[in-house]
Amino acid sequence: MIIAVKLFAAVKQLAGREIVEVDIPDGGTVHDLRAALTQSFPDLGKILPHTHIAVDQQYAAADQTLHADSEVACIPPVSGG
Amino acid sequence: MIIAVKLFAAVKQLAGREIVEVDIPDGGTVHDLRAALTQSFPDLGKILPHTHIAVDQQYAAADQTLHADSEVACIPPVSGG
Amino acid sequence: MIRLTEKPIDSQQVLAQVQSHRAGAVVLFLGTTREFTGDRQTSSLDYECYPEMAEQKLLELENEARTRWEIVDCAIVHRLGHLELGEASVAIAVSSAHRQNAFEAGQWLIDTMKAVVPIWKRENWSDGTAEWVHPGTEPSTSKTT
Amino acid sequence: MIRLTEKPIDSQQVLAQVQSHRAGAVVLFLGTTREFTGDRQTSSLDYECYPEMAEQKLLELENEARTRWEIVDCAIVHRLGHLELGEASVAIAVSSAHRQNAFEAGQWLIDTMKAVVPIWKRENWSDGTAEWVHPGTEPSTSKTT
Repeated sequence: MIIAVKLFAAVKQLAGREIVEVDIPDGGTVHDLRAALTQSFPDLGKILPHTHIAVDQQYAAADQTLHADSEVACIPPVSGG
Repeated sequence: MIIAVKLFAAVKQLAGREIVEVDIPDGGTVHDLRAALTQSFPDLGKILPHTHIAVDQQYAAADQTLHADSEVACIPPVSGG
Repeated sequence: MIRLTEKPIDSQQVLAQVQSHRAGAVVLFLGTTREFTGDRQTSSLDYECYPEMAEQKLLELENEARTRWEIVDCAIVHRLGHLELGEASVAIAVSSAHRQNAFEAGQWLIDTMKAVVPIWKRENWSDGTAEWVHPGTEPSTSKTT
Repeated sequence: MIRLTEKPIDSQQVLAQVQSHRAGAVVLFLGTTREFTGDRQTSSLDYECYPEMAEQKLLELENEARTRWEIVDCAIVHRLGHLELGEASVAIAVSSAHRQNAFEAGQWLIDTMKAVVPIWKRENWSDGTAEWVHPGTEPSTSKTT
């Protein structure tokens, strides 16, 4: 299934866009999504290990299952305040 | 020597005035002043043990010596803020 | 900056006093007139002070805060006289490069101020009585003047 | 009350939001744009966020603060977009009957917000470079757009 991933800040800057799409197996997990991101977007290689993945606006664990309609975002270390 | 003592809040209210005068021996201390206040103003008897004496705008220890020109105040427990 | 004033405290002005391009954090504390203390209802407050000593003590507190914490600036304003419900009796603002110092200094300033600065509060209760507040002593309630 | 806004933060309004006759204490925290970080000089900042999740997280923080401390009211406002030096990026106000709760909740809110809410700061340095701030990662400086 195709998952759209929202990007922010340096991640968005490195990727050159606000959303990227990756293809993972149906029933795939956050772990699978990370692997697909790393493979498809080598420019993000250095920062990806520092990011969290949010699913439906909550930080997600590696074993969380994704669905075609999941809202997915890549969250680099935050610096608000 | 005559020492004028500034009073505040409940102490002033109990004494019915802003300043009282007490007579203590030349070279007398804060301790002597307390004794004189207690004796001369029985209305203050209950609150005096809770008060501090300030001399020249600083909290004073019991053995501090007073002078005729010392600025003396009786400071009940504070409640600013 | 320290100030004793009979006029309402302008918290915006107190904040402006400490803001700086060197500061990344500002902490403002406001003490406001609370309506209920347990079951008792306050209708208003009066504050009085020993002015020369209160100013002296507030200056000492400001100086000690500047010694103990890395702060950029500090302002302490205490209101005197008659206060209605909701009005601020005290405003303390501290600015610092990093927020921990502003929080710690602000909390220390209000805690220490309440312990040592010769300022007194009179509660004017809604039942028509009034009493000077002297923590640790028995209340001396009297009819409001 | 939580709010994300592109407009300058009106700290007076944030204070008014939490003031109450039930409160004896108000603590306001302002995060302001600092000019120097070590030797490096900032000329301005830009903030961006993941809006839906940032609002969600801020609401969770407000609710958790209300659970953990006895507070009367709470307001969190974060600025987005372009900020000049000295402008406030965040304002957090907490009111409570007794001051300890307002101080603790205020400090916890800013500490936790900085750790978990998806908002990011870009430093626009005075040398013309800019970089997104991602604590724990190597800086990715680039020419300002």
